[in-house]
Amino acid sequence: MFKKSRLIGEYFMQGDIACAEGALAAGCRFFGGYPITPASEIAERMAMRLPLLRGVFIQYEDEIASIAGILGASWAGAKSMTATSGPGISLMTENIGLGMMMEAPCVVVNVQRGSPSTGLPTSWGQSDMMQARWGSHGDYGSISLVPNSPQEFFDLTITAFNFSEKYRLPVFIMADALVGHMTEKVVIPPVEELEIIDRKYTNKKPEDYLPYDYGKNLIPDFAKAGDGYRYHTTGLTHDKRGYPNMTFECQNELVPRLVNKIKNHVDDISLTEEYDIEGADVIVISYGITSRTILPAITMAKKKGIKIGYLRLKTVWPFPEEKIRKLSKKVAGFVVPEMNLGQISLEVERCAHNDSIVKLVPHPGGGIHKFEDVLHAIEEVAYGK
Amino acid sequence: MRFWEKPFGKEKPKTICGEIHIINDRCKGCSFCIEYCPRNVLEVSKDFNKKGYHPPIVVKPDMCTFCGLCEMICPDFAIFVIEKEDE
Amino acid sequence: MSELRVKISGFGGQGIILSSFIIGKAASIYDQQHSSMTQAYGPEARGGACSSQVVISSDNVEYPLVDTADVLIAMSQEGYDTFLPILKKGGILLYDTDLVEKLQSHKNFIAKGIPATRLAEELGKKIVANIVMLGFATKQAKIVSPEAMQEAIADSVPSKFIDLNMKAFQAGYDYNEEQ
Amino acid sequence: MANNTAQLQEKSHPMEDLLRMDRMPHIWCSGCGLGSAVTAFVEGLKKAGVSYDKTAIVSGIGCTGRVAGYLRLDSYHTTHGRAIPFATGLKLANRDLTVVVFSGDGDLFAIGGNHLIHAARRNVDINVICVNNFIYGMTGGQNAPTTPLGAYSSTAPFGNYEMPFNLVGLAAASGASYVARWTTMHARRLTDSIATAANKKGFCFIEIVSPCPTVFARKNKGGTGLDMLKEFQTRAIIDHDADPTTIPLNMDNEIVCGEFVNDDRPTFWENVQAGIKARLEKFANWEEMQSNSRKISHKKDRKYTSSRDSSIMRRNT
Repeated sequence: MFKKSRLIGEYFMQGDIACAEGALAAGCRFFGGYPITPASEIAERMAMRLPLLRGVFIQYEDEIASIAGILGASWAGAKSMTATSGPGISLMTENIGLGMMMEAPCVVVNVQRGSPSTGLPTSWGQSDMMQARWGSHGDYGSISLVPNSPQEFFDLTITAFNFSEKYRLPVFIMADALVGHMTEKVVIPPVEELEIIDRKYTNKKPEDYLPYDYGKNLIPDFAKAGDGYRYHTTGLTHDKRGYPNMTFECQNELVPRLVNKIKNHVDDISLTEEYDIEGADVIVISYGITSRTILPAITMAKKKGIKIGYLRLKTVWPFPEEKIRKLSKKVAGFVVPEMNLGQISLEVERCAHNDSIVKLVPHPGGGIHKFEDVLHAIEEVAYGK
Repeated sequence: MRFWEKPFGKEKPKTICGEIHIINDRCKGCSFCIEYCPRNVLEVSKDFNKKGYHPPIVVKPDMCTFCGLCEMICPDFAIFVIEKEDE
Repeated sequence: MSELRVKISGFGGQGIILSSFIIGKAASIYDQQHSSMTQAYGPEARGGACSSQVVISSDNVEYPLVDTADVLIAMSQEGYDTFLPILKKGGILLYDTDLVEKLQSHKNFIAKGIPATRLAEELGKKIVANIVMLGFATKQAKIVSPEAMQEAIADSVPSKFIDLNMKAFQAGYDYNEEQ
Repeated sequence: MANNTAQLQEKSHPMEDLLRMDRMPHIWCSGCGLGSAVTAFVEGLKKAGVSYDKTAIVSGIGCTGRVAGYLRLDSYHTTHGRAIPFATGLKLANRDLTVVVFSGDGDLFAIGGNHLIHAARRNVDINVICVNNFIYGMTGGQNAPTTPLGAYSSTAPFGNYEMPFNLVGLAAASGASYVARWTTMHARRLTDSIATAANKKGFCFIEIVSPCPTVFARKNKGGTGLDMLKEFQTRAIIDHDADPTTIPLNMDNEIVCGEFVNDDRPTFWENVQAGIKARLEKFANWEEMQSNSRKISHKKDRKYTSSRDSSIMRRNT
C-alpha cells in the first residue's frame, strides 16, 4: 500500500497540489509548515500524502518554527520543504539566513499574494521578488525559481530540490496565488524519467572530516547527524571545522564563498525561455504568471509590425546578468511588466546600463496588467528609437 | 578454599582513595572544588596560573576518598580524580 | 486553434468550483484538449458570491483568465447580474430558471434555462444541481463531449454517489426547454 | 608538591572524549555554573549509556547557547529561540537520534517560549535542558522572563516590575512527560536526572538553576559564584512530590528541587503512527480507489511529453 501511492500519469491538478507532488517526486520526506492562504493546499496535500510514503508531516506553531524545523530535518538527511506566503516568509527570513550560513539544503515555497503586510490574502502579486534575494540580513547567494503554470510548478519544484541539494542552500520557489490556485493538466512522469540530484555525502572518515572544507566548486561535502561524524555547525562565522571564528580572515573566506558558489554556477542555474530574440527591437522580459497575462499585448504589438522578442525568466535569482548585458547592446530597449512597482526592472536597468532603455510596466497586484498599458510601453520603446 | 587459606580479617581491607589532577591553566579560580570538598583536601594556591587566577592545590592527598565531587562541580573541566588503590 | 471561455457563477456551497473543475478535467484529461481553471473566492466563500472560470483550448492555454465569456452559467441572480456584461455577443447563457428570475433582454446571445435545482431535488439530493447543469451545458453549449464529461464526473465525485450523479447528468442532458 | 602536580597534568581529563578540547578554555566567566551543568550532562550521557554517535545537541543563542559548540557530538548552534523546532525536525527526520536542546532561560522562554510549550504539548521525543541564571548574561545583564520580581538588571534599574515565569510549572502544564529542577550544586542528582531523561520517551524538561556571578550577582549583591552556590545550598529543598505549578522562584524563597513529573504519555510520533494506522484500516479500499482513478487517467497511448514542452509562444512564433 505504501509503495503504490506514487502518482504517475495525467492529472487535472491545482498548482499548489502539483507543487506538493513535485516535492514528493523529488524525494521530499519532511514537510513543516503553518497554514496561510494561498499556500495551505500544499500543506494539506503533504499531510495526506507524506505518511503514505513514510515521510513526516508536522504543522508547526508558526512559520519561524517551520523553517527551523526543516533545517533540522535537513541535517538529519531528509529532503525537506516548507510552503508559505509573504507574511510567513517575513517571519522566516532570519532562519533562512541560518540555512544559508549553515548550508543546509531545503526548499521554501512562497505563493505570493498582494502585499505588503496582510495585503490581499486571496489575490495575487509578485512583490516579494527582492525579498527572496535580500530578505535575510547579510550577503549570500540565493536561488529563486518562478513557475507560470501548475505543470511548471511541478517541474520547478523538482529543480528547486536539485539545486538545493547540489549547491547546499535553501532554494525559493516564487509562485503566486494565481498559479497556486490554477488548475491545469499536470503530467507526472515515472520517477525513472526524472532527473533527481542528491546532496554529496562525504566519503571521508570521521577523524578526517571537516564540515566546511570545500573543493573547486566551493561546495562542502555533507555529513548527516547520527553517522558518527560528530561535527559542529553554527550560524556564527565559522572556519572549516565549523567552529566560530570571529576574525576578518575567516569572514573574508566564508561569506564570499557563500556568494560565489552561486555566482560561479549561474550558467547551470539560470533557466530562461526566449522567443524571437534574434533581430528584435524590443524585448519583453517577464516571469511567473505575468508572462501569460501579458501575451495578448505582445500579439497586438506583433500585428502592428513591431519587431518584438520575448524573454521569460524561470530563474530570477541568480539574475542572468551577462545575458541581459549582451542583449542590451543589440536592442532599442526592454519592457518589463511585473506585478510590483519595480523590482526585477531595477536589475534589468542595472544590466542594460547606458546601452538601452528599460521601461517598467508596474502593477500593484490584485489584478492583471491592462493590455493597453503593456502595448503602450512597447510602442514607446519601439518608436522612441 | 581461598577463604580458609586467608582467614577473614587477616588481609588489610582495601580503602579507595583518589589521585587528584589539576589542569592549572584551565582553572578560573572559582573555588567551588575547595569549598565543596568534604574532606578539605584542597586549598587555594599562592601561585598564579597563566590567566592570573589562583588554582587549587592538593594539600592533604591522603584524605581524598575519590568521591569525585570536585570533578563534578568544576565549571572549567580543570580538575579530575583517578581511582588509586592504597598500598 | 479554437478557444472556449466558460464562466460559472453562483453562491458558495452550490459546487461552482467543482463544476468548473469537472469541465476542465473532462476537456484536458478525457477530451485530449487543453484547459485552465481558475477560481475566485473570498472570505465570504460559504453562501456568498462565488465564481470560477475555465478556458478550453485545442492548444496550450496561454491567457488563463476569462475577460469575455463564450459561455456563462448562472446559478444565482447575483451571479447573473454580475457577469452578464462579460458574455460576448453570440455567446450562450445557461441559467437556473428558479434562481435567476429577473432576466434582462437577451437579444445579443442565446439564453437557455433549466430548473436545475428543482430537478436535482426530484432526484433526491439538491447538491447535484451543479451536475444537472453540467449535463445541460454539455448538450446545449457543447463545451466538451458527453463521454468525457461523464468520465470526469465519475472521477470527481465520491464513489458512493456516482450513480446519482450520472442520473443528474442525464436529467440535465435530456432536458428540453420547450417541455 | 608542585612538581607532583605538574607531572599529573599530563593525564587527560576523563571527559575529553566528549568535549571539543581544541576549543578550551570556554568563554564562561569564573564562577559561572554552566561548566558544572555541562559536566553533569556529560556524566549523565555516560550513565545513560546512549551512543554518542547517535546523540545530537542543539543550542540557541546566549551563554548557554555556546554549550553545543563545546560538546563533541553532532552539535548545532542555531538562531535565537529556535533550538526546539530545529531539534524537532532533526528528531522526526531521524528517529534513532537522541536529541537534546541545551539552552538558556531567555532563549527558551522569552523568544522561544511559544516553541517550548508547543513541543511539550506535542510531546515530541526530545530533552530540553534549560540553564536558568535569572538574567541575560551574554548581552550584559538585561531583564529575562525569569528575573525575580524586584531584582535589578540593566533594563530594570528600579527593580524588575514583571512577574517571572515558573519554568517547571509552565513545562508541566504544557504537557511535558518529565519535569525536574536542580541547581548546579546538586551535581549528582542532576546527573541522574539527565540520565533518566536521556532514556525516557517524550518531552523531558530539566531546569538547572545556575549562578551568574558576573551580571546577576553583581547587580543584586549576590557576591561571587561561590556565594551564590552557598545561597542555593541554604535555600534549596528537595521535594519530589511538590506540585510544579506552585513552586516559583523568587529572590529569597525556597528553591524547591526534585523530579516533579515522570509520566508515560504517547509521544508525537507514536500518535502519528497510531493515527495513520487506524485511518488506513478504516478505509481499506483506499488503495483500490487510488488504482481505479489511475486506470482511467493513465491511458497507454498518451505521451508524457504532451504538455511538457510548454512553448507558450507557439501561436506567436
